Amino acid sequence: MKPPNPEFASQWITLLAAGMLVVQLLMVVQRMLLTNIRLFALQSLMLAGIAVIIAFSHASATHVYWVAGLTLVGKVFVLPWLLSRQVRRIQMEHEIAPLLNASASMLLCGAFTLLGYIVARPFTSLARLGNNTLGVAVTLLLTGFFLMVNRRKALTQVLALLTVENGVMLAAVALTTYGMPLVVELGIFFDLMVAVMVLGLLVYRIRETFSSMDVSKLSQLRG
Amino acid sequence: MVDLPPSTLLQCALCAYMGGALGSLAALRREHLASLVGFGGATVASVCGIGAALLALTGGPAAGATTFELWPSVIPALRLGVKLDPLGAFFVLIVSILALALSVYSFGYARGFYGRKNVGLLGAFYNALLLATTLVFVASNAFFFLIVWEIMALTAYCLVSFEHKEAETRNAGVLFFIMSHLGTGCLILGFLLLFQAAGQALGSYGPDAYSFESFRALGSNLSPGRRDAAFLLFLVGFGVKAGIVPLHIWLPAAHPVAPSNASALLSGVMIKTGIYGLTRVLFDFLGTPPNWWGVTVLTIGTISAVLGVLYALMEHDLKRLLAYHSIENIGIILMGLGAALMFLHTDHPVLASLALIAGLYHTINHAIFKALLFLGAGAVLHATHTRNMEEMGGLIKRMPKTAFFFLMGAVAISALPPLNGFVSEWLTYQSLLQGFGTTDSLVKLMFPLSGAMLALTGALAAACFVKAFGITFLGQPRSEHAAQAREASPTMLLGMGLLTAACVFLGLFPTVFLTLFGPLTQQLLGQPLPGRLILGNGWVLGNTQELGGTVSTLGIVLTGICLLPVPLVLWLFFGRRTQVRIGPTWDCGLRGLTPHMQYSATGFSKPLRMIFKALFRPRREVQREYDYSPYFATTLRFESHIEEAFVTRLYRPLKRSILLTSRRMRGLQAGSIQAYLIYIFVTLLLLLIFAL
Amino acid sequence: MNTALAILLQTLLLLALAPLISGCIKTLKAKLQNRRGPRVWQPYLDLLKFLRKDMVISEHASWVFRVMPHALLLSTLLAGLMMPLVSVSAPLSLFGGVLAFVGLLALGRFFLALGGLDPASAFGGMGSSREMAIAAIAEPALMLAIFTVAIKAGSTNLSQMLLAAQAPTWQLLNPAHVLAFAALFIVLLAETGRIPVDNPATHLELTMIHEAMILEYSGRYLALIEWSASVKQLVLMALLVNLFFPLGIATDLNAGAVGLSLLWFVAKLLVLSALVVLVETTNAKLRLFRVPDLLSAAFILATLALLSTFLFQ
Amino acid sequence: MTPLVPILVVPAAAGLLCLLLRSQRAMELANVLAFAVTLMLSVLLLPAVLQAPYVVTECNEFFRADALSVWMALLISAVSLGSSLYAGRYFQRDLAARAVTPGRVKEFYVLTPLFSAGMFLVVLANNLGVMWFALEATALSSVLLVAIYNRSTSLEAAWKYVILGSLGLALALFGTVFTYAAAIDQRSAAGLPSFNWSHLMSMAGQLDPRMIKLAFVFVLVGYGTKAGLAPMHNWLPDAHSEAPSPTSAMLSGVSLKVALYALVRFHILTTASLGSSFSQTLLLVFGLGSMCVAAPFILVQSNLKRLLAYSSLEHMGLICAGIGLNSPITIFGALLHMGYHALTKPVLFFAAGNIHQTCHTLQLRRIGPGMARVLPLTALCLGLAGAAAVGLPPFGLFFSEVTVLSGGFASGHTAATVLLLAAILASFCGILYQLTRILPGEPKVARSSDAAPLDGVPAMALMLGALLVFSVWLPAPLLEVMRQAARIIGGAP
Repeated sequence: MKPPNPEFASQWITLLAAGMLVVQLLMVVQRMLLTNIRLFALQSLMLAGIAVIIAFSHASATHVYWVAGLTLVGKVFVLPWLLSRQVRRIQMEHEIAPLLNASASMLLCGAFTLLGYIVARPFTSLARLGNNTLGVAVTLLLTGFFLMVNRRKALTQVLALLTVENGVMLAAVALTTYGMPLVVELGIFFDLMVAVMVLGLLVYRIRETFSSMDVSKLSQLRG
Repeated sequence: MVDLPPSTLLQCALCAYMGGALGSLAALRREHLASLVGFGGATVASVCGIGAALLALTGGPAAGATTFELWPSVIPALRLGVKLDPLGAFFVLIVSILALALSVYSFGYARGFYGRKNVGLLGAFYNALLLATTLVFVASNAFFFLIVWEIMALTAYCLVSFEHKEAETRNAGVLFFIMSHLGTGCLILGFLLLFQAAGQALGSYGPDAYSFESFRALGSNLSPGRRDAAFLLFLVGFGVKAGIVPLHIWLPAAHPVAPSNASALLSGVMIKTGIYGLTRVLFDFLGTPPNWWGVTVLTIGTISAVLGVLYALMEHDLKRLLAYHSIENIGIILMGLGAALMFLHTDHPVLASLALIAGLYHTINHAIFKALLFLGAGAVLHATHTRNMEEMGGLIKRMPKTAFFFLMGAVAISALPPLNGFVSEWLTYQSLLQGFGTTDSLVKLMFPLSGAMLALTGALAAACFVKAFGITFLGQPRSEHAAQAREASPTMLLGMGLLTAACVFLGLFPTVFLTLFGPLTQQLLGQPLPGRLILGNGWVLGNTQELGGTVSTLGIVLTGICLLPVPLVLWLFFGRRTQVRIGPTWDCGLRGLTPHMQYSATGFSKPLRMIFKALFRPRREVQREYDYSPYFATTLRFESHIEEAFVTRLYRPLKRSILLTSRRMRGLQAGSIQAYLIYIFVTLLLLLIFAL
Repeated sequence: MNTALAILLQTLLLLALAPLISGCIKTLKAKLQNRRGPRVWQPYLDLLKFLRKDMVISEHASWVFRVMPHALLLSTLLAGLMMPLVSVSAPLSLFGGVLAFVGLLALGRFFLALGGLDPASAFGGMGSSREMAIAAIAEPALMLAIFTVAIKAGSTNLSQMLLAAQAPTWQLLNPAHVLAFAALFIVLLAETGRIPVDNPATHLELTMIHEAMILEYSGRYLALIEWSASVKQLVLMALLVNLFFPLGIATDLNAGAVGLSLLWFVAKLLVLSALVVLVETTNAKLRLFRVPDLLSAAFILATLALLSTFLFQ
Repeated sequence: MTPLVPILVVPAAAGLLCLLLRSQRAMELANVLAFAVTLMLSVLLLPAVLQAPYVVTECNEFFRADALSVWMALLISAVSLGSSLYAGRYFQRDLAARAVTPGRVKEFYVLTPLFSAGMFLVVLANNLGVMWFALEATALSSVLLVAIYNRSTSLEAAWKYVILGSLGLALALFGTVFTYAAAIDQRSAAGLPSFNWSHLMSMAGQLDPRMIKLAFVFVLVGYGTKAGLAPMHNWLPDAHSEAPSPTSAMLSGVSLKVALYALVRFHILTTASLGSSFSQTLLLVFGLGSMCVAAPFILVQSNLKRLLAYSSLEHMGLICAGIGLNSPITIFGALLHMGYHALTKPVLFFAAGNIHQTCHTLQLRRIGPGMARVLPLTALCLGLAGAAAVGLPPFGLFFSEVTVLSGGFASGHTAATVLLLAAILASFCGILYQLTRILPGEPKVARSSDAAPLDGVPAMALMLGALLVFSVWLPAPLLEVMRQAARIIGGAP
C-alpha cells in the first residue's frame, strides 16, 4: 500500500496528540483511581496510534512498528492490568481531596498549555510530520508534573509519572522523524516496566507499614 | 665547629622533630621510653635549630639565602620550598630556645602523667607542633605556608584538648580550632589576592606564582584597593592567631586547659607565628604602607595592651591570668610594629628600624618570660593540683626555687629595670617618643597617648604580678593541697633556670643580642643597624638620635652592687648588738591569724575593679543563712564575677543569630514530598524562562 | 674616676638631705596648725633609734621579707643618682634617663608591695593592693607630663632636659610647663603618700596605705624603709624643682659653683615643701575611690600640657 | 580484547550468581572478588587510555572509554570494593540484632553488584540513550537497597528517592531526546546520525543552538536531581541516612559523581556547540547554591548520618562549582577533589555504621561524648576521616580545595570564589563542632560495645591508607589521567 500523502498523516498525528492532551486533562479532574488507570490506557493507545502512522508514512522507519507494538502491549494492556490488580488488592477506591480543587487545577493546566506552546514555538517551523506535537509533549510533561504534586495517593503519583513518560515518548516520536534508535527505545521500555514493578512493590510495603496510601503521612524525616 | 651551612642544620632539626614525634608514637605503650625519645628528640632538634638560626643571622647575607625543597612534591601547584632568611631565622631562634627549655622541663613534667594520660601521644603532638611551627617560619611559598599553618593549628588543637575529660577543655579546644580556621580562611583569601596579582605579573599561574619572591617583586605596584583588602585580610587572619583584642576570646579559654609545657609552647611560640606573619606581609610584600595602616595597628596594639592587662587583673585562675597577659604583650609588640609602619609612611627609615627592633625584641622577650611563667605555673599546678590562686599561698617555703624563678619572670613581665621586659619597653617608649616629631598631622598625638597607655599597662602588669606572686607564694597556705606541696623535680627546675638565665642575659646584655638584628632590618627595611643604637662599646643602649636618651641595665646593676655596702655600714655601726626574734604576725589581740584572714586574690584586685567599673560591670551576690537572729549569720556565701565584654556583647549574640537563621533554614527540608516536587518544578520553570 | 667620686658624694647628699626635708615638712605642718611640732632633725633621731632596736620578724615571713628593705633602698638611691641635684650632669645620667628613673621607683614599689604581703596579715595585703592600684592610675599622668618636657628637650636624658632648660628659649611661664608642673605635683602627692591620697602620720587601718605595708617591719629594716621613703620623696621633689625651675644649677664642677647651687637647691626644696604642707593642711583625705578622679584630673592636665606644646606656639 | 566488556560483565554476573548462592559468606566473597577484578581491570585500562588515540572503544563504538570515564571507573571500583569489604561484618551484626531478615541481606548482595554494573555502564556507554538507561537501572537497584530496613523512615526515604529520581530521569530523557532531535535536523547525506556522544561531539558545531540550550536546561534539572544539586537535593539526606552504611557509602561516595559525570558529558557537548558562557554559569550557580544550602543544615544538624549526607552535598557543590569555573586549574582541582572525596566519605559512613550499631541511635546528643573510649579504632578512623572531610592539610582534600580556589582567583571569578570559601568554612565549623561533641571525653552512659573492636576496621584502614598515600605521593599515571580528563572537560577533543 503506497504511503498516504504526508498532509493526511500529519493531520491524524495532530488529532491524536490533541486527544492525548484531552485525556490528560480528564485525569487531572477525575477522582476515581480505576477510571484514571483506564484513561492512562486510552492515552497510551493514542500514542501507539501516532507511532503506527509515523512508521506507516516513512518507508525506512520499520523499527517504529516495534515501538508501536511494545507500547500497545505494555502500556495499554500489561501496565493497567498490573495497576488495577494492585488497586483491587488494596480495596482503596476513592481518592481523597487533592490539594487544588478541580477548577483551579484546570486553570493551571491551561497556563501550562500556553507555556508549552511558548517553549515549543521556535521549533514548530521545521518541516516535520505533526509539527506542533512538541507543544503537546511539553504540556503533557508539565501537567503530569502538576498531577504528581496535586494528588496525595502514592498510586496516583505513579500514574502521574507514567503520563510524564508518555509525554516524553510523544516528544521522541514527534521530534525525531524516525524515532530513536531501537536499542534506546527497548532500553527505555524495559526500564519503564521494572520501574512500575518496583513502585508497585514499594506501594505495597507502604500500604503494609502505614496502613494508608496517603503520601503526606511520609513526613517524619525533617531538617 | 665544623662550618655546617645553616640549611643542613635546619634539616637535621626538622628530622629530629620528626624522629621525636614518630619515636614517641612508636613507644606508645612504654611511657618512660616514649617521654625519653619524644622530649630527647625535641631537645636535640632545638639545639640544631639554635645553631642553624644563629649561623643564618650572623653568617652575613649569603648564609641563609638558598631556597631548597624538602622533597619533590606531588601536587602540581605545590612546591615544598624552605628558605632560611634573617626574619625566618630570628623566629626559628625563638622557637628553638623555647623548645630547648620546654623539652628539658617536660622530662620531669611528663612524669605527672604516668598511668593517667598517654605520654607517648603528648610527646608526639609536642614534636609535631614544634615541627609545624619551625616550618611556618621557613616556608618560602604561600601554598606550603598554608599547609604547615593548618597542621600547626591541628596539632595545637590536639594539645589543647589533651586532657579531654572535662567539657571545659573540649569547648575551649573547639573554640580555638574554629576561630583559628576562620583566620586561616582570611589568610587563604589574602594570599590568593597576592597570587592573582603575581600570576598576572608573571603571565602564568604556575607554582612560582605562589612563591614569596614573586610576592616581594610585586612590591607596591599592587592596585591600592587590592593592597588595602590584602592588608585587612592578613590583619584579621594573623590577628586571630596572635590574639589581638576583638579576636582574642579563644586565648584565655585554650591556654589554661592545655598541659603546662604545651600552654607555654602555645603562648610563647604559636601566637608569635601571628606576629611573624604580620611582619612578613606588612614589611616584605606590601611595599610602603599608607598612613592608616600604621594608625590601625598602633590603635589595636594599644587597646589590646590595656584590655589584656585589665582582664588579667580580674583573674584568679593562674594560667588564665598568664593567658590574658599574652594578649597584653602582643599589644605592646603591635605598638612597635604600628609605629614602624607609620615611620615607613613618613619615610624615616632609621626610626622605622628602631621601632621594628623594639617590636621584635619584645617578641623574643615575651616568648621567654611568658614560657618561664607558664612553667612556674605548671610546677605549682603539678604540686597543688589546682589552678585557683585562692587555694594557694605559702608556697615559697615549700617550693623556694620555683618561687624564685616565678619572681624573676614576674619582674621581667612587669617591665622592671634590670630585666629584659624593661629593655624592650624602653625601646618602644623611645620609638613612640621620637614619633611625635615625625609628622605634623594630628596623628602625631597618637604617639605620646599610646606611650601613656603603655605606662598604664606596665603599672597594671606590676600590680597584677604582685597579686599573682604574692597570693600564690607568700603568706600562709590557704588549702590542704598547698600545705603539702613539694618542690618541682630537678629537670623542671633546670628548664625554668635556662629561661631565667636567658631573661637575665637579654636584660643585661641587650647590645650583644641586638647585633643579630642587622641582617633583619637590612632585609625588611633596606636599612642597616642604626648607628647610635649601641654606644659606649657595648655597654649602653642608645635611641638612634644624637643627644637621645640612653640606658644601660648592666651599669645600673653594677652601681647597685657598689651601693651594697651602705646598709652593711649601717649594720656594722649600729645593728651589731641587736638580736632578731621570730614572733607571731600582729593580730590586733585576736587569738592568732587564720589563713582565711589573709588578703585573697579577689580582694587584692577589688580597688582596680571598682576603678574600672564601667568596663567590668562587676556583679556580686551575698547569701547569709542564720538560725534565729539575723545578726549572727551561720554561713555566708559570697559570689562575684565580672562580665567578659567581648563574649557577652559581640560573640554570643553573633553565634545565636547564626544558629537561629540556620534553624529557620531547616524549614526547607520539612518532609512533605509535594514541597520537594514544587522546588524542582519552580527551578525548571525559572530555567526555562532564563533559557528562552 | 670622678664619676665614682660623684656617685659617692651624691649618695651621701641624698642620705643626709632626705630626713632633713621630711623633718622640715613635719615642723612646717605643725607651725601651720599652730602647734610646736617636733624638731627639724627629729627624723635623724628616729632613724638612729630604729637602727639600734632589736627586730621582730613574723613566723610566716620568707626571704622576700628580709631582702625587701635592701632592694627598696638600693633602687631608690639608684634613681636618685640619675637625678641631677646640684650639678647639671648627674652621676648616672649615661646609664639611664627618666624612663629608668620611673622604672627603678616602680621596682622599689614592687618589692615594697611584696614585703607587705609576705607576713600573711590583712593590713599588708590591703596596703599593697591600694598602693599598686593608685600607682597604676598615677603612671600615665606621670609619663605624659615627662613626655611633654622630653619632647621639648628632644631627649629623655635628665641632664639633656636640664641643659635644654638652661637655653634662653625656655620661658618659665610657658603654659605647657605650668600644666605639666601641676600634673606632676598631683602625682608627687600620690607617690609620696601625702594627705589628699594617703595620711602619712596615722596608723588607722582604713586610711593608711604606705604605712600598712610596713606594719610588720621593726628595727633596722624599718629604718632602711623609712630612709628610702624620704629619699624617694626628696628625689621626686628634686625632679619637680630642677625640671621646671632650673635656675641656679651649677653647669661646671668647681667647688664654689656646687656649693652655691646646693643652697639654691635646698631653698627651692623648702618652697616646694611649703606648697605641699599648704595643700596638706587645707585638704582632708579623699575616699579611696575618689582618688582616681584626682589622678584622672592630673592625666587631663598632662594631656593639655602635651597639646599646648604645639597649639600655643 | 579490551577490558571494557569484562568490567560490565563481571559485576553483573556476580549479582546473578548471588541469586543462586545460599550462605552469606559465599555471597560476600563473590562480591569482594567481583569488585577486586573490576578494580584491576580499571587499572589495566589506564595505560591504554594514556597512549596516542587516548580512547578505547569496543563493539564498533558502543562502549567508549576516554580519560574521564576511566577515572570514574577507578572511583566506582574503589568505593564498591571498600563497601563490600565492610558489608560482611556489618550485616552479620545486623542479622544478630535481627534488624534485617536474611532475605533482605540476600537482596543486598544481589543488587549491589547490579548497582555498580549500572554505574560502570553509565561511564563506559557512548550512546546517550544507553547512558540514560544505565542511570535508570542504577536508580532502581539502589531504591531497593535504601529500603532494606523495614523501618517506616527508610520506606519514606526510598519512596521520595524513587519518585524524585524517576521524575528527574524523565526530564533528563526529555533533554536527551532534544539533543538527538537537534542532531537529526542536521543529518547530512550519511543517513541516520548515531546517538553516540563522540559522533555528536564531531558535529557539535552545526547543532541548532536554541535546541541545545533547551536540552541542557532539561538535562541539568534531570541529572542535577540525581546528582543532588541544590534545589533538587531534598531526597539526598533522607536516602543517605536511611540506607544501610555500605549502600550510603556507595551512594554518597560515587553514585552522585556518576550523575554529575552524565551532566558534565552534556556540559562538554553544550560548550562545544554554543560556547562556554551558558552552561558554565549554570553549573557555577547550582554548585554555589548547593554549598550555600548545605552550610546551615550542617551547622544545626542533630543526626550523624544526615550530617555526612549534607557534607556530601557540600562537596558535590564544590566539584560542580569547580567545573563551572571552567579554567584548567579549577577543573583539575575538581577532579582531584572527586578522587579524594570518594576515598574519604565511605570511611565516614562506615564509622557512622559502627557507632549506629553500638549506640543504637544516630542522634548526636544521645551518642554523647566518649566514643573514643567505647570504640577506640572506629573513633580514630572517624576522627582522621572527619579531619580529611573538613579539608585539613595532611589529607588531599585541602590541596584540591586550594587548587579550586586559586583557579577561581586566577580566572577572575573573585566574588564566587569568596562565597565558595565561606561555605567551606561554615561546613568546617559545623562538622568539627559535631564530631568533637561525640569523640573525646568520658562516655556518660555505659555502652556495652558488643561490636568486637576490630569490626569493619580493615575496610576503613584500607581506604584511609589509600587516602594518605595518595595525599603525599600521587602516581604519575593517575596525575596524567586527571590532567587529560581536565583537558576533555575544558573542551579539547
